[in-house]
Amino acid sequence: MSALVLLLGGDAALLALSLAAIAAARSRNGGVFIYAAACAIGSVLLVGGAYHLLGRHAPEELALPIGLPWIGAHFRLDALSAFFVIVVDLGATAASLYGIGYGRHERDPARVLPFYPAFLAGMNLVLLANDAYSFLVSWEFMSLASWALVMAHHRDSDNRRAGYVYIVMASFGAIALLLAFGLLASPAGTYVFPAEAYNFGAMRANAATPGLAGLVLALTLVGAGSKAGLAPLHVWLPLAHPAAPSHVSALMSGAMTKVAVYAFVRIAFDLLGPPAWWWSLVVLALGGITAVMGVLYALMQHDLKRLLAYHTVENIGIIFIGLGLALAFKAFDMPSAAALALTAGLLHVFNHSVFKSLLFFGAGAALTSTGERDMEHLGGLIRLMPLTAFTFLVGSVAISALPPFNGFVSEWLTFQAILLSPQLPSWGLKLLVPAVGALLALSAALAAACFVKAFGITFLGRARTEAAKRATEADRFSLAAMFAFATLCLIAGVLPGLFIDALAPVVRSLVGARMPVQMGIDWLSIVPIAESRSSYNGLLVFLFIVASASLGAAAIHRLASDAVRRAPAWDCGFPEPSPATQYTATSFAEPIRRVFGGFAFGARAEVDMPAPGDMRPARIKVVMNDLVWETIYLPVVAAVTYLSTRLNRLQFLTIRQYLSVVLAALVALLLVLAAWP
Amino acid sequence: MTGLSFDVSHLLAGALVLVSFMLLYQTRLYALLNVFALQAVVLSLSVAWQAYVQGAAHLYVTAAIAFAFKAIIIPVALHRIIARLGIHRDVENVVGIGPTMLAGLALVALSVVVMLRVASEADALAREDLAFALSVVLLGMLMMVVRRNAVSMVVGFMSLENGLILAAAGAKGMPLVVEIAVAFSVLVALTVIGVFLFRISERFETVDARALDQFQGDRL
Amino acid sequence: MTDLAVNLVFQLLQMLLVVGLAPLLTGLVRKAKARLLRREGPPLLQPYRDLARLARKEAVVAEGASWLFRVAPYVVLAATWVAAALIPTFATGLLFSWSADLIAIIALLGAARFFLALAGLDVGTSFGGLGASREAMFATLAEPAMIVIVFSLALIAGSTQLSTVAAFMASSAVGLRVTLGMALIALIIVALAENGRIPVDNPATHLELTMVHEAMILEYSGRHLAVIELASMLKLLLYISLIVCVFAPWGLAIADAGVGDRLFGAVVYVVKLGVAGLMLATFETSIAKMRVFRVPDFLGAALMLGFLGALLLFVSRTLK
Amino acid sequence: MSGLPFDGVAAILILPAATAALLALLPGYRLSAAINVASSLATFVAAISFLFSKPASSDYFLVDDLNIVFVVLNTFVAFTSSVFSASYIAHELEIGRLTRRHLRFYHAMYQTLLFAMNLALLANNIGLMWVAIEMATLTTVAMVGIYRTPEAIEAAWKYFILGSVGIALALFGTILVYMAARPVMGEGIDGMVWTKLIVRVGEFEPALLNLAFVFLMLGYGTKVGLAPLHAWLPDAHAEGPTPISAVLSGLLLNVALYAVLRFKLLLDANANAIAPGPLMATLGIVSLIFAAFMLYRRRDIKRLFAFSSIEHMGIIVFAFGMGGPLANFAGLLHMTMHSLTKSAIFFTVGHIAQAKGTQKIADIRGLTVSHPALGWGLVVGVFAIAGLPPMGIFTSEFLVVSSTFARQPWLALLLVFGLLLAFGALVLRLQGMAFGEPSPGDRRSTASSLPIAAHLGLVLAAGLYLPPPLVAWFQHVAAMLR
Repeated sequence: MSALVLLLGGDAALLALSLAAIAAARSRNGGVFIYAAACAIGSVLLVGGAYHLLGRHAPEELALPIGLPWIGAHFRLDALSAFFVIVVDLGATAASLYGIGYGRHERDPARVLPFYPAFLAGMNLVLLANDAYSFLVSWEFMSLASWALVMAHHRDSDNRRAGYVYIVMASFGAIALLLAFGLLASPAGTYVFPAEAYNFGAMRANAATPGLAGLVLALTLVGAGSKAGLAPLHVWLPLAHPAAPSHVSALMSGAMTKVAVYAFVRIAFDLLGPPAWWWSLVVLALGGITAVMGVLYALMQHDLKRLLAYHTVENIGIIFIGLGLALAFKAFDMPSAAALALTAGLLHVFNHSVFKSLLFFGAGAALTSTGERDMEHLGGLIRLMPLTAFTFLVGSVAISALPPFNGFVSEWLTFQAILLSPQLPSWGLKLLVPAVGALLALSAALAAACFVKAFGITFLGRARTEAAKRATEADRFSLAAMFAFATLCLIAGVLPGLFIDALAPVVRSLVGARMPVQMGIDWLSIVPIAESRSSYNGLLVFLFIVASASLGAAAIHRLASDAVRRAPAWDCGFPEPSPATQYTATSFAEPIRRVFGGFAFGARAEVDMPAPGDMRPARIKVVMNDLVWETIYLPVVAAVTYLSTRLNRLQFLTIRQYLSVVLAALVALLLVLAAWP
Repeated sequence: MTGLSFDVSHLLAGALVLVSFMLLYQTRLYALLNVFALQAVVLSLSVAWQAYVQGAAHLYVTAAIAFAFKAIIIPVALHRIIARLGIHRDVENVVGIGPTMLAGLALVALSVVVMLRVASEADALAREDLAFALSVVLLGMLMMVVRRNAVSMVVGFMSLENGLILAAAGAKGMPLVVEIAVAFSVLVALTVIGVFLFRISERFETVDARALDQFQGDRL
Repeated sequence: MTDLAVNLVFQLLQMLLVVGLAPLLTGLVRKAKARLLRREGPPLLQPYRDLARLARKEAVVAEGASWLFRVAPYVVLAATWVAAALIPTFATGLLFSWSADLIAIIALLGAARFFLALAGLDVGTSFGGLGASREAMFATLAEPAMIVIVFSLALIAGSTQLSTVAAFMASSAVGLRVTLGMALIALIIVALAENGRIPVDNPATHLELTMVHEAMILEYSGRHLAVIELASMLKLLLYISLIVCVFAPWGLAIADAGVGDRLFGAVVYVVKLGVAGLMLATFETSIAKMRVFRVPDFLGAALMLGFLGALLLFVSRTLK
Repeated sequence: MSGLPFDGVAAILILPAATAALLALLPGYRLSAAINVASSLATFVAAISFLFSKPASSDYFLVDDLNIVFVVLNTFVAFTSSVFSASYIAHELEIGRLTRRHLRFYHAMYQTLLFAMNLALLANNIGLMWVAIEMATLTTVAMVGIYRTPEAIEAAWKYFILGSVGIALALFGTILVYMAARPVMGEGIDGMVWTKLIVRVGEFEPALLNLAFVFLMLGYGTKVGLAPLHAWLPDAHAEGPTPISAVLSGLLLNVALYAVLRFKLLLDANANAIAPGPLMATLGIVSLIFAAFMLYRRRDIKRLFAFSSIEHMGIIVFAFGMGGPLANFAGLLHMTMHSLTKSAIFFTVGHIAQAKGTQKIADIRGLTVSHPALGWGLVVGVFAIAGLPPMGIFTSEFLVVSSTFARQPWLALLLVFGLLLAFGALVLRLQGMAFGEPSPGDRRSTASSLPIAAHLGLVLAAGLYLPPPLVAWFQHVAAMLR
């Protein structure tokens, strides 16, 4: 039974499950059944994807009679879609497992359960679609399902606003993709093309003219980029992801943004044929700006889930830097370098979906047990939720790209790819690549600072509010999902060779070459290009650290003393220091805001210091405005409102004035006729 | 088509356009009705002449219907309606008389130019007839646009339909069905308008279209 | 099998050498600074006695602190020790040097800083937060500067593997380059910032307004403080041996040279350490500490220098 | 009218006329509502019979592939509207907005309207078609004014004046077509019979044909509700009883569009007349973008969906204006889907107005909480009309946009801009109504939701799977439309 049929069967089962969920939502533990079923189907899909990718099977195609009338719906499973099926369904399985425990806290499950399996099915179908129509139908179906999930808590007006911004941006992106497919479908010049042209196979065959190809890439960047969260189009992401229930936010950040990356890779690398060199300029610039802007905004947040959502934007920037480099090398046909860059990008796709979902699970656990999302109301959770704290710590270290975890491996590969760039002949790239390298390094450092803040303020220190004191440990299922992903982060960090070799068929199908085989190298280290150039051995570094730490601890405990005494912490001698004196999220980020805030979001701090002798308390007000929102989106909204108000007057004319409009139209047309040559 | 018959139909059609201009000129409501009755008379004469020229009996019937309804019944009915509503005060023009006349002239010129484009081998009378019919239609619409009062707007609509009848009559061999339909619509239009007028006046005590406007449902 | 054992011995030798020399280096620097200020100054071996004394004392832990507070020192020491062990001191190409390159070393230091900041926050007093947030701000500028310096070094030497870079620098092929000069100055600035030396942070004082590194470890005492002190001494030694091995590689025993060369290399290394320590002492006494918010410009200069160096190289790619 | 074959055509015409006469006399409300539904069902069955045995066309009646699409769609939606109106009117009767006397008039007018529309669709004689559309206009004017509220009077008066002017222009156009045909076809009835005209139109006088098409486009365009001529549509929809809004939006606009298409075919056949495509495309785009902007400021729920009808009529006219197999197919599909979805939405809106007792959007909140069935029905309906997959309208928009983008990219960008604008406005209003805290005033709505489910089910099915025979039939008609 071919893997593709298995996957399609799984998706159909998910859709059936979502229908069943409408009924199940009423029964008390209907949620547990739905999430368990989703977890089971997810794991089946995961196995299907892995079987195809690791077994290095040839691509399979299948056509169903449904969909666009003449050509029906085409589905295809090749290495690229198999890899993304693994990424998406790994996240789906874990999120469903997490959902079993987390789902009980849901206030009205009737609004979440029916749409959750539909959302999973939508994502999987996008990966398998092989013609423009079914691609866009599943793409919009995915957006629709996730919109419904974002609107689950619709009584809060912020969520409604987030849902609205999300669905409008999603349909804007979908229309851009529709236009891109329109161009791809029509071979240069001929106007009336048969419907068969919408099939991806046909699109691959008729290579678009260079001019059109550039336009298609731009449209794809807008379409897929808006869903992934590329710089100017990312504004909906930090609004929508936190509004959804936590396991859905994990899926939206972990899996849905990857589906958008899949869309970009499928069109840019597969359907568009040989890239022009200047494409990579655009993609690299966008990737770099997105990376730094994402993490700078993340640093300034004090809502934990918004911080994680903004941080997704940063990681998407890193992925697009990898993809941009791959495009550059492919344009100057340097296949081995392109293979390295693409592997780095795709590995980061996998890594990000793992540790971002882990962090969202942790945040969800903290949110449900305390009812607080604002970090400034939390603190000291490590004592009440030790296991969640430990997994969140693992996630934070991994996402800050610190050895021995997986975040460092993909970042290291991206740096190695950047170091290959001097061989690129074009001047533009010569200047841009070091700049992007510096931006990448800056965003990595900022990420580390951001997650010191996130973990430190939320889990360490003392509880700042009564809610934080009432925290209780997460339930068994959530912890199982979190520990599974934590160990996955460690394995991917320690044995990267396994994952790089697994990506080889995907990379060869897209850039025609692959990285040298990693598993053969002794001591399990990875050598991207050549032995002399650079190598990294995750396992050895990990063992080295563990050995020296335990060696040191044992030596000191045995030779010196191991006595411990508890005493109140020193706070300049004040008795009973109140938790409020601790650093908060805003104060932690204040030095960085002072350094970077000026240009990033025009941050201004207004200090209102009372005159000496005046007993009024001093006030400091930090004014930060989201430049992207103000320079791009508000003018558009203002223009639409202005025009709609002006045009609205036409609705309240008298009958006489309407008749004059009809007369004017008639006279105009008659004039046209009179003047017709 | 002897020269004389062409000249007479040409004369009558021209007269109809002239009367339309007179309609535009009127400010009093009663005067407006009288001129409208005149227009109906000229129309029926023109249709009757067409009937005589084409030797088509049914056109006589149309002429008679036009004369009976539009010349007599409708003006008298509107007279009584205006009397009952007590709105015989003058007709406020939205646009002054001068500009209205200029607009009328421009519309007639436009319809003539448009008709000139029609290749001449079609018989001259049809082309002339259509040009005049088109101008009467456009003048009718102009009248509806410049008048504020609901009754004068209806009269404008009626003169527009007169243009249609002129065109229909000019089209030789057009089956009678159309004529009756036109008449039928005139009749129904009248009843509906009457009913409206009563109901309108019942509701707002004035027939001025402006009074209607502020009742639009979706006001800001 | 035998050469594997020999390599293992040399690798362990390097690890022990590094740990042994670190307190001596700090003692030398303190002694030199005192002499320059016309003071007697503590004896050279005082740091060893301090560490031993602290290790024996009872560790007082804050009430609010969690398990992380007690685990962090050992993780910080391990990360710094591993990073230090990977940098060639007396010979290049040792057994474990292939397991991580320059970028990995920077990341290890990042990990150490990450856990130290968390430990600072864990205590729940404002000092810990103060130190952690300032350290985070410095790191956001220092780390990119280090990465950009690594870019320029890697472009010149054609590899990010430290042993290859050192071997290339020792060979005559390197020639004099303006990029190397910029990279050196940038690396020195970053070293000063990372180790909390004078212009950026004063290691000797606990004054709230100025301290950064000290604020994070304020709550530590007893053996935890000993471990953390050893780690910061190791870090100083790491940076100096990095600068020395890249910019002054003479006398370094190139890969699998005989025991004699390695011995000679060790002697030369110790001399170089002494000279570097003295230069650091003279530099520290000759300059006053900057205000905290002048440091970003100072580190920004390092970032710009490194970036300019890399840019020049990218542009004048006439090497190969 | 000699040679009237007693078959489908007769059934379609005589049934509604007879029922209208019967209902005008019947006092009882419940009985007349049942008869209304029964007769609409019978008419629909007769229309279905066309699919199997296509009756021969005569001088006065024509049945070809094009108008079968319209007839079947019209009779089906008329049938479902009658089912909806049965329950809706019952409720209106209770709350006293309509008296028994009105209902006799209402049912009679309903059936007369069906008769007029079927006559217009089947008429072969362009004069007969004009009369039928005029009759349809007058009946709907009467029904819009049925509530006797000041707004209803104003809406009906405006509808009457603008409708009549439009119809007058259309008549003038018809006369011009006859005048152009006379030198070639000779005098008499032949000059008015469409099937004969289409054969000889090549030799007609091009200038006259152009002038005729201008008048016809403006005349029937007013009835289709295209932008500059649309003023009557929003008020007529909002103030009339909801079944009439559904019929107006779902059916009457299509009938006028059918008339425009008939004359477009005539123009296309004459080589040296101007191509009608660009004029239709321009009017389409103007109404799409104008209606999209107007959606943002609407305060009344029925006016909101009335403007959405203008927007969709713009898209359909644009599709037919562009021409080409894909665009024509998309236009036909879009028209069918729009009728089904828009009437379903108006049914839902009718229930909502009754449930919440108001048509003000601001006063309707939290529907998915207070009336889940209605709330989610509205959500699905609005997403269908906004063109989101998996509903049918997305398929047609997909075909129109991608086929236009390849030919005139700038035109496609305008089209896409309009679609996005309309989408933004519709979802903004939907979220206000369907979500959030439920607003007070929760009267139970008793009306049947069967028609809504039927329509939305069909639209969803069409989005996923179009049966091949239907596709072949539409494709054949698309080829005909050139």
